[in-house]
Amino acid sequence: MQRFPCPFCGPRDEREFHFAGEAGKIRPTPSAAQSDTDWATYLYEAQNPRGPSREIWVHTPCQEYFIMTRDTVSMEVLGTEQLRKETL
Amino acid sequence: MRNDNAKWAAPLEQNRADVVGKNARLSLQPLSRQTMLSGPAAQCLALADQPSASGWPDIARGESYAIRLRRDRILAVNGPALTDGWHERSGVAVSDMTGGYAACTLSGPRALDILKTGTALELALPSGSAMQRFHRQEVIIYRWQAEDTFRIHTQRGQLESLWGLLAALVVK
Amino acid sequence: MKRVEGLGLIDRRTPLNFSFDGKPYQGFAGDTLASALLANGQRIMGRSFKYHRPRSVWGAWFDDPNAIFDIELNGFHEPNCPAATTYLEEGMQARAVNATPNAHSDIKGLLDKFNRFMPAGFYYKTFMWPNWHLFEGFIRNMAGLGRVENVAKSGYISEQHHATCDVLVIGGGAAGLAAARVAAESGRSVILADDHREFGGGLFRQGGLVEGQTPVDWVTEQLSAVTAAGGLVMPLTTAIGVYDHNLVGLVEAHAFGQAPSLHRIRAEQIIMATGAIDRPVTFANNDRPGIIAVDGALEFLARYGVLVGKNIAILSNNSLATPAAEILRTAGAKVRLLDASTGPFTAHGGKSLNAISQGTERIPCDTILASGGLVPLVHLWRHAGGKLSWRADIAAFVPAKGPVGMQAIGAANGTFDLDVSLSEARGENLPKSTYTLRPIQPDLTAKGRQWIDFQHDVTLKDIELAARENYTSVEHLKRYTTLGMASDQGKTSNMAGLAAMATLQGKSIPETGTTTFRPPFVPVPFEVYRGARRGQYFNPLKRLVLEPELRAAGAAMAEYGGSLRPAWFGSGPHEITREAIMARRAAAIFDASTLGKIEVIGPDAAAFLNFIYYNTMATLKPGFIRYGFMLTERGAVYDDGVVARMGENRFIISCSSSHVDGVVARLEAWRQDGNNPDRVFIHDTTPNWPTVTVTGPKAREILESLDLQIDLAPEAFKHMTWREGRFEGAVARVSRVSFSGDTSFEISVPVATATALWQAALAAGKPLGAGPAGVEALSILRAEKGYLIIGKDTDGDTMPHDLGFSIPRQKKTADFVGDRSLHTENANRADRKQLVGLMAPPGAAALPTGAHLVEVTLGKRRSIGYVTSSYHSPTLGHPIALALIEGGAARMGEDLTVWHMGKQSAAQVTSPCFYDPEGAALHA
Amino acid sequence: MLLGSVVYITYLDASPLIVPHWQDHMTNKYSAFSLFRESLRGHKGWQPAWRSPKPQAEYDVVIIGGGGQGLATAYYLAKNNGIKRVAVLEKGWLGGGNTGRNTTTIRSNYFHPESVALYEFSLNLYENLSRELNYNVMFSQRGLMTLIHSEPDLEMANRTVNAMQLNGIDATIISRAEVQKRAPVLNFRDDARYPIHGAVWQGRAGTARHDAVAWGYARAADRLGVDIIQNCEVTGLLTEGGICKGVETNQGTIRAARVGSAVAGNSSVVADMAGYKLPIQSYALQAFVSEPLKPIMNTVALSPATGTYFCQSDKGGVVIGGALDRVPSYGQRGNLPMQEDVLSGLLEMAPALANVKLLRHWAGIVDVTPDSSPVIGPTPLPGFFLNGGWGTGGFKAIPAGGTIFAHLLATGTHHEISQPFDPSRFTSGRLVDEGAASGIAH
Repeated sequence: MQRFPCPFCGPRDEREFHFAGEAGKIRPTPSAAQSDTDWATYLYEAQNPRGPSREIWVHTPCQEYFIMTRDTVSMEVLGTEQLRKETL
Repeated sequence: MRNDNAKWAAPLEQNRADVVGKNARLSLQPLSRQTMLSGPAAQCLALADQPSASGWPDIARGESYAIRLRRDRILAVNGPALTDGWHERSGVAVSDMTGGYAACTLSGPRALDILKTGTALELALPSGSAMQRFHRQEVIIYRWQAEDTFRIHTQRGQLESLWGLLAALVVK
Repeated sequence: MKRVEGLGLIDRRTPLNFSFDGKPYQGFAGDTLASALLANGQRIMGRSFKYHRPRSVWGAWFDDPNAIFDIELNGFHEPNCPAATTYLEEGMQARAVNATPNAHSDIKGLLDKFNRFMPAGFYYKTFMWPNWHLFEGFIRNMAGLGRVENVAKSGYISEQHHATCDVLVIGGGAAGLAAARVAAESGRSVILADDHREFGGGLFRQGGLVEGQTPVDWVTEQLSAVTAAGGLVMPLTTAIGVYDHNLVGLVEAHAFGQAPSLHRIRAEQIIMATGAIDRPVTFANNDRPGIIAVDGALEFLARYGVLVGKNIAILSNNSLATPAAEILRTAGAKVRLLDASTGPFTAHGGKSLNAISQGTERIPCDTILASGGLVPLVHLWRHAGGKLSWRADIAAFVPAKGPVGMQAIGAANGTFDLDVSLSEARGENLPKSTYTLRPIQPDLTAKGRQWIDFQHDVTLKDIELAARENYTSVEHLKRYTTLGMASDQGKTSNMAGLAAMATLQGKSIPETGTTTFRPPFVPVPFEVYRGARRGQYFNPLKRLVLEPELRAAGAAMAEYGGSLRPAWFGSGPHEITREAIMARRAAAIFDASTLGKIEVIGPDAAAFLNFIYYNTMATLKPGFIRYGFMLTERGAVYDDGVVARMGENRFIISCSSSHVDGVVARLEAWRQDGNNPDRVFIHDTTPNWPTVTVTGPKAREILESLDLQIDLAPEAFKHMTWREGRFEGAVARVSRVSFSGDTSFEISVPVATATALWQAALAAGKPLGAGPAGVEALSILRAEKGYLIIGKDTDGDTMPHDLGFSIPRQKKTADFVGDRSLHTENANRADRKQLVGLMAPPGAAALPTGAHLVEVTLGKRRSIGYVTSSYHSPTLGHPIALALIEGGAARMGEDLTVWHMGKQSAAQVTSPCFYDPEGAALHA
Repeated sequence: MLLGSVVYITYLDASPLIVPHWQDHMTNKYSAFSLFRESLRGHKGWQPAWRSPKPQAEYDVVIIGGGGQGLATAYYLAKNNGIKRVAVLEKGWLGGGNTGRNTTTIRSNYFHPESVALYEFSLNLYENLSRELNYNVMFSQRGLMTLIHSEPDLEMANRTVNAMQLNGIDATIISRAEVQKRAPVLNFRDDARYPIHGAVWQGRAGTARHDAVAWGYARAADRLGVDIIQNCEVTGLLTEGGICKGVETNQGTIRAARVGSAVAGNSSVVADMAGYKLPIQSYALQAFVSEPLKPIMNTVALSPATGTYFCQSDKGGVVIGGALDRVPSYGQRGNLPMQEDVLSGLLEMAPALANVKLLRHWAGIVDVTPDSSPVIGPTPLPGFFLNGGWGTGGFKAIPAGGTIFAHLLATGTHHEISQPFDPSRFTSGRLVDEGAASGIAH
């Protein structure tokens, strides 16, 4: 059981978190103008790095989406960032 | 086609008796109003007329209080009556949840140990929100009035399974 | 073998009766089954896996691979219990596994005569003709250890706990006790766990005093100090694994028949003080009963007062042999010391030993104690990803670069002297170690079989064969010979096997490698991983507020999409037809509470929903309701539902019952990732608003008697609009939407009012011939109308234009989720599966749901689609069906062949709407 | 009786119907007779199963990854396509990736015709594989049942079984009584959380000895001249003029006319060397085995509701698998949450196993594509070809995957079976998504 840091709740057990995708992947707009290839790249291609990986996660109990950088081999958590721009 | 009336026992009465075990007691906790407020934290508190909101392991006090559910959401318990919908001036969204959550109270010296069978919560590990998972079930857990009195809210449809789990642990 | 007065931790005032292989014996409280049998002179305790060789215990604790019992006590049967770690209880009936009729005289022992035909991996070279499955049953019956009784174990429930601590000390020997005390007295929270009933680890067997005290007194003092400083002491508790982020699984044993508890401990620091075990010596006939580990024999003596032999030869390569000999002599044995590094040795005897020989010298003995040096138990270190390094001076792997927050001390760290170990545990300067060892390696030329893995019958010859055939990597060796894969997971065989392969290849042991250790450290019951997640609590169902009312009205409750809902009301499934007819002729009253009520609130709500939905939601006016699809980014339909606009900044999504959590999650993801989260909020208020739906020609009449304070006239309250009324003083939201095709009203009220509403609706409906109806009847009604259920009438590739909803795809200009995917090559295929209706010929039975439609080309049948919903329509008096069919929309009127489990029938493609296609009933 | 059986087995297996695939007078050929003969002379005559050659400077084809897929590809390249200058480069020990870590289920009960064509081809090859390779891979056609727990399950079972039958697969629906006859250890209580109504049954499905599949292919490929080079880690691709011309390894540069990647669990890493991205996310998949027990389960059972499946190995261990860990991972170890999910699922399926002991658990890294089907085909780097994305299903596809990848590497064009699995399907949107059709994808 890993322990991940929710930026709002603090450290919580892995089971409370969901992997929501790699970070930095922006939905291309306007979507209608995208080529088949660009759209497929957005939908399907993944960095899937071996080692440090920047990912979007959600802490399901408090529904906070955030960015977490982890090492996909050692499972070490290297840092978190808030997804939203400003803090309330 | 199956009839599962026997497999899933009928829900207990709303005025069900407390479950009492060694050093622990479980009771249903009626609440006259629960209100969900989402928006900037300070604005939510102002609208709910609350000085602060409790996370974990804060102790909520009094009959009317607020619980932090998310960065931008509180649950006002027995707070003022508010209109559902968007409150333009505060920038807060409001929904009545009086019936949406059911609550029970678990108290006694063994209460925390009972909770720790199903969650990794620790008094020494504070959390911004009171949202937890107990045996995989989404719940709100906070302390109320006393060190060893815990109020646990869950979506109403999950009360029976929460109650069943807790009751079995209390009488153990 | 005998008990020695005055020795051991057993309680001699409490004798316990038990049986082994049907014979009665007596032991004492505190005995293990193994020690009690030895004390009774019973040495043979089991048979090996492959050749059924007679075996006794090698070790006194978890390092014994030989003595494995099926045990029965008070009607509880447990397979595969190690005799050396099972504490004796009154009345236990134990049987050696895999022995017929018993361990002492096992008829399969004859197999040993044919061992030359069964070398390592022999099965890879034969049993190929005609095929393996023919031989498999025979092999399977020969293999396997214990027997499982096919009965559920009621009451066998593992308690689960979570805890954190500053320091978790694993192992309660001298080092662990000392470290725990230091940590606890420095104010840190400490948990100290040991798998024995008594703390002390190897202290008892070492004999002599510890810092001037008897071991028992010293241990007691340390434990008191730890407890006094607030530490938690857990006996009978094994650390089974170290998982990511310093989580340790501790399994706490209880009485026989009671499930062990699982403690998930998150520790800031883990101190591994797990000790070391003796490595066996590889020599001819070294598997004979009576050849025991030196430390095992000392444990039997110190903990249980059992002297394992009278005339003992110690075959050791290290400095611990001499003190061991002293202890055994003091206990009354005759002891002869032999240097294991000189070799080659041969053991003589069958079921009982009579000698050991070296060259021509034959030394009579009844017991051989062997040690090839101590092997630190580094399993947990490896679980955590720690590295190992080879220490040639002690010929062992020891913990090297460590995982963060983990430390090894004492024998587990290769520190075998008590004083050094204590200093290490306390962080003091280390005195000089006195432990010495002469390296040993197996003699490849020796005659006779030399055993490496005792349980799996792997011999030196097997390893030679593996090397000859180039299975030389450690993992290949292990897998090819099954070395180290027995129930002790190689604790005894691993080092001997590595040494053998190293010798064969002329390499050093570290060059040869080491295998990965995998959790659990010792085998633990599956139950340990289950705990509360069982029966009804394995995915519990959501329950309805109205469930008591529904049951009172005769509901048969059943599972639908994660909720317990009424299937029908009355005496059986035949009521479904009655309910459907009632709904069409008068009215039906449903509990529709599980339909989603997801509020989307805020100034950006309209734009947000316009982006989320396939259909245009921005133009929806307050008071109105719109049907829409939510797509995945791949363009597939994820949910359908209706959206009601409550006001300028507030919408309520009524999605499918089983999709509420999923829809909320999707909305929240898009809200926070890509939108301004201060301008739109998602509130799932589904459980706050129970819903009663009244549908049918008499629906309006029923609502009128509920006094909802709403103008219900058809022109005032149209289909796809909603109104807010009151019911018994509370808010009542009434939506005019329909899933049946008739005039319908969904009335949502607060929880406290729901029961009264339900009762009032039933009371108002009764004189009109209306009554309650369940999910099954509603399913028929909606199919008659051609209304689809996502996931049933669609699959993971269905797009909205396959369902006849093409306009947004063609016309909607604003971006929405899944938009671009509706224009790929796949989305434009002419042969996409489209939803249509099917009619069977007059008089035919309803088509089976899941039947396929086929076309035949060149004599080969090809599926072109399948039936997704099928019922006998009570309204129409004939069967109806919905189906997804390739190019279905263009096939109207076409006759198709239906195929189901080899049988063919006919059907004709129709519109999916069988009932009221003009919508007169819907809008009435 | 015992001894009689041994002799009987020996007699059967010595049957002259076995035709050797190569002419050799050494004890290269495995048979009951050669085993018997070697037994009389101390097993001294057995030849190495494969050589340990030093890499040559250049090959026609270099395959990265010495697992089942890579070794089978090399074997079929030599046997079917006549290309014998082939090297398989394995960074560790051959068969040490997912081939040696999976739960060994082999089945072809798929929904889409494209999947059926692939997996049924594979199953057919498995049925003759021991004799083809002259190595007993212990393919045991003990059947596989996917449990039906409810009426909606039954409707979905109808849909899938009809599709399978139309595609020529031996799938049927069996009754609850039939399930109980075949697997009495399952939970037949009426109040079970997931009661058993019946099952989808494929009788030809089964299990095989995973290591033996790797070793059998390795030995057979080696006999055909393939160089299998262990402890040889590829560190980069050699490109000249934008074309792949070989690989850089810790044992030096190895040139090749074509390079194929068959590195389950590392596909994205190797693709990264070639400078492009894959539609793949890597996860740990755990497996579990109990202590050996006398036979209690003679088939494979899968419960879509609990997410767990299990069978019993020939040695007697209950072998259990379930869903992927939820955290993307390259760490070949499992984690507690999924252990709890899978094992609690097992005990819902078979409550009698509650006090059976877990012996060990482990994990492999699986490369999962968006539609859970493999990606096979040329890549943006000319000369470099991909066989990956098998997710949890690579083992059962080894013979077919090897055949079609060999065809691709030999000809540069798709085998008709692999065409639908070309990576271009993600652009066209023509995914081959079995997700809805099979409970847990293997």
